Amino acid sequence: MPGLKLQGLHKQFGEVVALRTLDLAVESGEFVSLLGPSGCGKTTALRIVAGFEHADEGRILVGDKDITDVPANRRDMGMVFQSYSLFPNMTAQQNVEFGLRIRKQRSAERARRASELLDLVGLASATGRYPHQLSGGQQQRVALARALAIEPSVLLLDEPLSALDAKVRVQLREEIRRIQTQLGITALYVTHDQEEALSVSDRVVVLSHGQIEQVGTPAEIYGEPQTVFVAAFIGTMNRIEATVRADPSGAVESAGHRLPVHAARNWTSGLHVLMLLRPEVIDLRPLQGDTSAGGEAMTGNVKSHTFLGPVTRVQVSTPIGDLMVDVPSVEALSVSIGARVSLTWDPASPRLIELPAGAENVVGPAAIIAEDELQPA
Amino acid sequence: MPGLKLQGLHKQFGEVVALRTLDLAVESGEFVSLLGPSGCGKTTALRIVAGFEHADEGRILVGDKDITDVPANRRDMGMVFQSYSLFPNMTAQQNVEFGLRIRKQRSAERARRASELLDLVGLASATGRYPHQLSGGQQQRVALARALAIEPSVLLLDEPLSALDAKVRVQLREEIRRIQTQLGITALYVTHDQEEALSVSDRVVVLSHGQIEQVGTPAEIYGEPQTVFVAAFIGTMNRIEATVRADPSGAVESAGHRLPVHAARNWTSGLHVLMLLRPEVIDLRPLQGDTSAGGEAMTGNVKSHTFLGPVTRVQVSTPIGDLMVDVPSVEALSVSIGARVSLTWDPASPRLIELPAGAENVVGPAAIIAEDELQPA
Amino acid sequence: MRRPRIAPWSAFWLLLAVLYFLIPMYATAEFSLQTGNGQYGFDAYREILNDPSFKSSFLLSLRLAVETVLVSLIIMVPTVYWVHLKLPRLRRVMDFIAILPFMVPPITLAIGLLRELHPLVTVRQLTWLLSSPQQLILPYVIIVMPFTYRSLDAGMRAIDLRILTEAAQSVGASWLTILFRVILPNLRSALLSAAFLTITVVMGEFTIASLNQFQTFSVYIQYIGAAKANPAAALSIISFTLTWGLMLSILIIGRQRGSQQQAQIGTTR
Amino acid sequence: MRRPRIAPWSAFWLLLAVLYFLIPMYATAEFSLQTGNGQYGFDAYREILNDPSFKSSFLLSLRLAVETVLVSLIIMVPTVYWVHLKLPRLRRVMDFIAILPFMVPPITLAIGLLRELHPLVTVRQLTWLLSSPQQLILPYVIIVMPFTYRSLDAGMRAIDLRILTEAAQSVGASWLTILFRVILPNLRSALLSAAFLTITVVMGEFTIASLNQFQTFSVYIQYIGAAKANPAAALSIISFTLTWGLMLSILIIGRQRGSQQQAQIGTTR
Repeated sequence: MPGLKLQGLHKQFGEVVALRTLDLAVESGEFVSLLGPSGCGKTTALRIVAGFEHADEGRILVGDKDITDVPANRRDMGMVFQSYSLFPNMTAQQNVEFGLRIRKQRSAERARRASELLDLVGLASATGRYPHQLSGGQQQRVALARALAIEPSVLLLDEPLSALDAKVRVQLREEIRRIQTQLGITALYVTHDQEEALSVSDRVVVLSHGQIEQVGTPAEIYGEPQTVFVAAFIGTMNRIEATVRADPSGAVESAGHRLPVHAARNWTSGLHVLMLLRPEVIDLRPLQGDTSAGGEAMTGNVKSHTFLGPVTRVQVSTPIGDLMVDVPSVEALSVSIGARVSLTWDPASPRLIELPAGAENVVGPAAIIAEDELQPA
Repeated sequence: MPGLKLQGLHKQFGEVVALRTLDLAVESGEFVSLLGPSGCGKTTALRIVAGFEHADEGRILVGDKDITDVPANRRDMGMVFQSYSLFPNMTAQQNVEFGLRIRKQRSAERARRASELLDLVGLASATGRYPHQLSGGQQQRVALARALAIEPSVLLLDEPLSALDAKVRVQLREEIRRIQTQLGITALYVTHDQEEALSVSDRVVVLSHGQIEQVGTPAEIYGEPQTVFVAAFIGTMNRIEATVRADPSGAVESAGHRLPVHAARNWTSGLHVLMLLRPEVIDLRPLQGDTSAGGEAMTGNVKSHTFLGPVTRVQVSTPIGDLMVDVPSVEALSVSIGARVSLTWDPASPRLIELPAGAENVVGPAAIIAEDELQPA
Repeated sequence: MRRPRIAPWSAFWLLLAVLYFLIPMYATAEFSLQTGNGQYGFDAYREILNDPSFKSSFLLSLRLAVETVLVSLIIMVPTVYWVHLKLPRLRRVMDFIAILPFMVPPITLAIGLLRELHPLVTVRQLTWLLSSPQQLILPYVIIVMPFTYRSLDAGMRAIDLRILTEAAQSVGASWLTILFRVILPNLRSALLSAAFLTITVVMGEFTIASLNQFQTFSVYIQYIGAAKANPAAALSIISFTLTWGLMLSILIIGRQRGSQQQAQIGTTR
Repeated sequence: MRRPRIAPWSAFWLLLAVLYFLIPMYATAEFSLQTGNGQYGFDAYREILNDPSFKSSFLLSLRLAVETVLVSLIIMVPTVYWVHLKLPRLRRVMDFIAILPFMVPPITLAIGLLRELHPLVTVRQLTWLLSSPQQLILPYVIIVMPFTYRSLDAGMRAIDLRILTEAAQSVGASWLTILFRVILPNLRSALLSAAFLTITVVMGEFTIASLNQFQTFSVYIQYIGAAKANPAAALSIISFTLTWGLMLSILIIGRQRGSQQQAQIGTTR
């Protein structure tokens, strides 16, 4: 299986820049996701790879072969679309066979291959059904089988799960990953759903405004966000504006409080930074009576609870701002609203990102509303 | 604020029974969610409450008032729809004022109220914009303001977030909850997304095939599922077929293994049951060398990892079947695929559900595919 | 390597279509200006514009057209709205009924024959109708039904009729309020296109009017066309110019709405 | 308390529409069977069916209709497909061009006049065309363009044209394969409706044919209508019956597809 290389892809629709010199190399057999909000250019990138759009500048290579100017129907890319894309006039089997028929394979050979693939996607029993007789999840399975039937060099998936119910979505994403691993096919997956991207990918590419924000394994993207955007977009993140303190053991200062952060050791004292802290790494303990917390803990009052199943998200108002803390749901029962609690964390957990001087509104809901407002652009 | 009562609602579309004698009482000021897969009848129930459909049988009461035969436009219910429902020919402000205009309020009064409500939903700056100039999230905010403007007795929400991006969805659901609490309005919320239902509701009603499976607080629904359906639908659940053992400390037997379960104390020995175990309550520990686990632990081999952000889901193949275990992502790095691990759990954690004699296929992927296949019905 | 937005060969189609209308137009215009002996002049136009039948027949057709628009919209708007809202299963039946009037020749003949069958019309009060040109409105409403129906149907498909109706109901609007304040404003371009098509069809309808011996504009054109060649060409140009204004206005209004809708569509990418 | 599926007053509209066609039909049929003196018989029918002009004019019109269908589909299908796929911005322009032919009276006159302007046609080879009835196909293709365009446009809107095309491309299909194996099979009912409308319009077209002095079916009907009252009524009934078969077939085929689509729509609830 060859790999896939995108070199300096640039694409503009009228005034709007959809992609800004995008470079990306997908290794042979690798599963890479393009992740970002609507309008970040992820779908445009995929469509350029598929040959449905033409980049204004840049090259696309499959293995060593430059396919930039090859028309879409000669690219040998399997594609699964966001909306249901089965041919309504053909049965599931005929849909899967369609690509083979174009390749002039013999009927028996085609039928064998189609049933093999429908088997692979768990739909051996649906060969004779028409698309309208299949559920959404089943249609996408058939679409996957159709894309795989032509033994594509690269598998492209454009939000294949976004039209499906949550439960089916989780199940199907696992199967897509299983099949991709089994066949060892190179895959490029587009999604706006970060959990989806993190759970199925070898590497995740976070895009914003047509540019790459960060490329890394799911654990890197989640654990070590490199930009303010990634920190805000991936998972839930407490973002605290702070200043690096001159402190050999590593610490920052926020709203007059000293916060121990190992990562601060390598930063210049006085630097304006954003301290990033995942809700699940904060330890929450109720304070008995009116004792104030000793040592390096933050104290605060519980503002609200949100039950999320395994964990309950507790919002605590502290001198350095509201902090989200994830507490196992069984323990959360003992923390009532208004209660005084202490918050501690391993000084090795927080990450720091340098803030440009004068940066504002990078923290808090305003930053998220800004994303929402980007949509109509 | 009055409460809402549904009494014996029954609705059939041709041959298909959408609702089967549904009874439900929503307390004044309560936030209740109807949760279930597509086709479970949740939207039909909401539309009957709104007056857009008529039940074949049954009554609807707001407070003490029977509104079963009141037309939709006299019911005083605010409704927020799944798809964008703003009037395209009116600005955000005119949309919000529309209901007040019908109530013949004076212009100044209307404008005051509209700006108050647009403020409440965080869109004070968008009053003069037309729907097509707003993002999806903003349109739903305006729709919420429009529904609230008429000071409805009950607020109905029909999957208001399903067309939005993940990030906006989380943010808006929290705001809906905040506004609902602030106004103390009775709310009925329809969704197919269990996380959404669990996180915003006072109580959740799980529906399947037009019937109530379980009603309870989010913690009850998540922690103590009463039926096989709820156990499969809400969150991720390990489901193990077992037989109750005669054991004073409580235990069941599966595939020849004794599994300690406190809940089994109250069950008749020999009963065929489904043991339910959440992935996050299982403790996973690598086994050093070839030592086998002592005492009451299960041993198995790691089959796969799925990175989910805060936790990594590890699939372990054991003698009693494949078990899902959620491990904090930092710890998961030390568990490689193929490694031998021991699994333990607090005997107080597992729940039991009695299985009807001869029940099959309630465990494993087959059960979930069946749900998927229900969709086109 | 920026590519042009419009592929060259689609511009070709556009050009072909325009040429296809412009060449006959040019030929007609050229012919209308001939005064014999290779000379050019406005004689033909003067002759037409001075003919009292021109003005009277044009005004009669225009009045019939406007009345037909009103009657057909009053009948069709609530019907199509109701079918869309409550009886989507009936849409196919409506599609069928809406093409019935295309079987015009036999049916119109039949309606023409109705005049011969006066005795069948037992309701005496109807006789005034049967002798006035207003009787044409009834067959005209039927003839334009396909256009009215299709315009309204397309317009209602483009907006989410059910959701808008229910949203208006939920805040307390009555049916009349919904129709006039929510539905009609969002059907503006569909209504305009229905009205416009109706006007052009009625202005051009010849068979029924001539069988019933009313001097409508098209009957007048036909008469001139058979009798006088150059004035007929001039008349072509005049009537073309008259309808053109209407055309442009609808296009401009339609485009305003169109750009709004495109902005909306743009957000889905 | 189960409610009936179809509201009574929508059945009223249906009834009204049917009555509106049935009463004239009945009156025409009744009249066609009169043989004078209050007697009834098939004399009128016999007279029509024995007239050789009936058969020749009907076959001429039918041939022209079928040829018009072929030419207009060959021109319009790729054009509309391309506009939908690649130039959605041009859709409004197409909508505009598609209503141009409704300005039929002046334009057709103009085309009729083209005959007077033979000298303008410098390409000698075209003269055979100008003297054969085939010359009617060109204006007919234009006249039916609105119907063809609207049918195809609606059909292509109903399927997700772009996704189907791209899905076919991604597995290696060429443009021809996509058109014939993916797009056309899913446009079956749109194609049928375009063909059907074209046939009925061409069968009924009178103005152009009569100005060019060809003896088409509608010209024959008009002639009979002016000359002989009872046979005209009989002819109405005959031509109505002839088109009816075609109508029903399209309705039945359309309904088959419709029920499939409804099944699909049903899943969205």
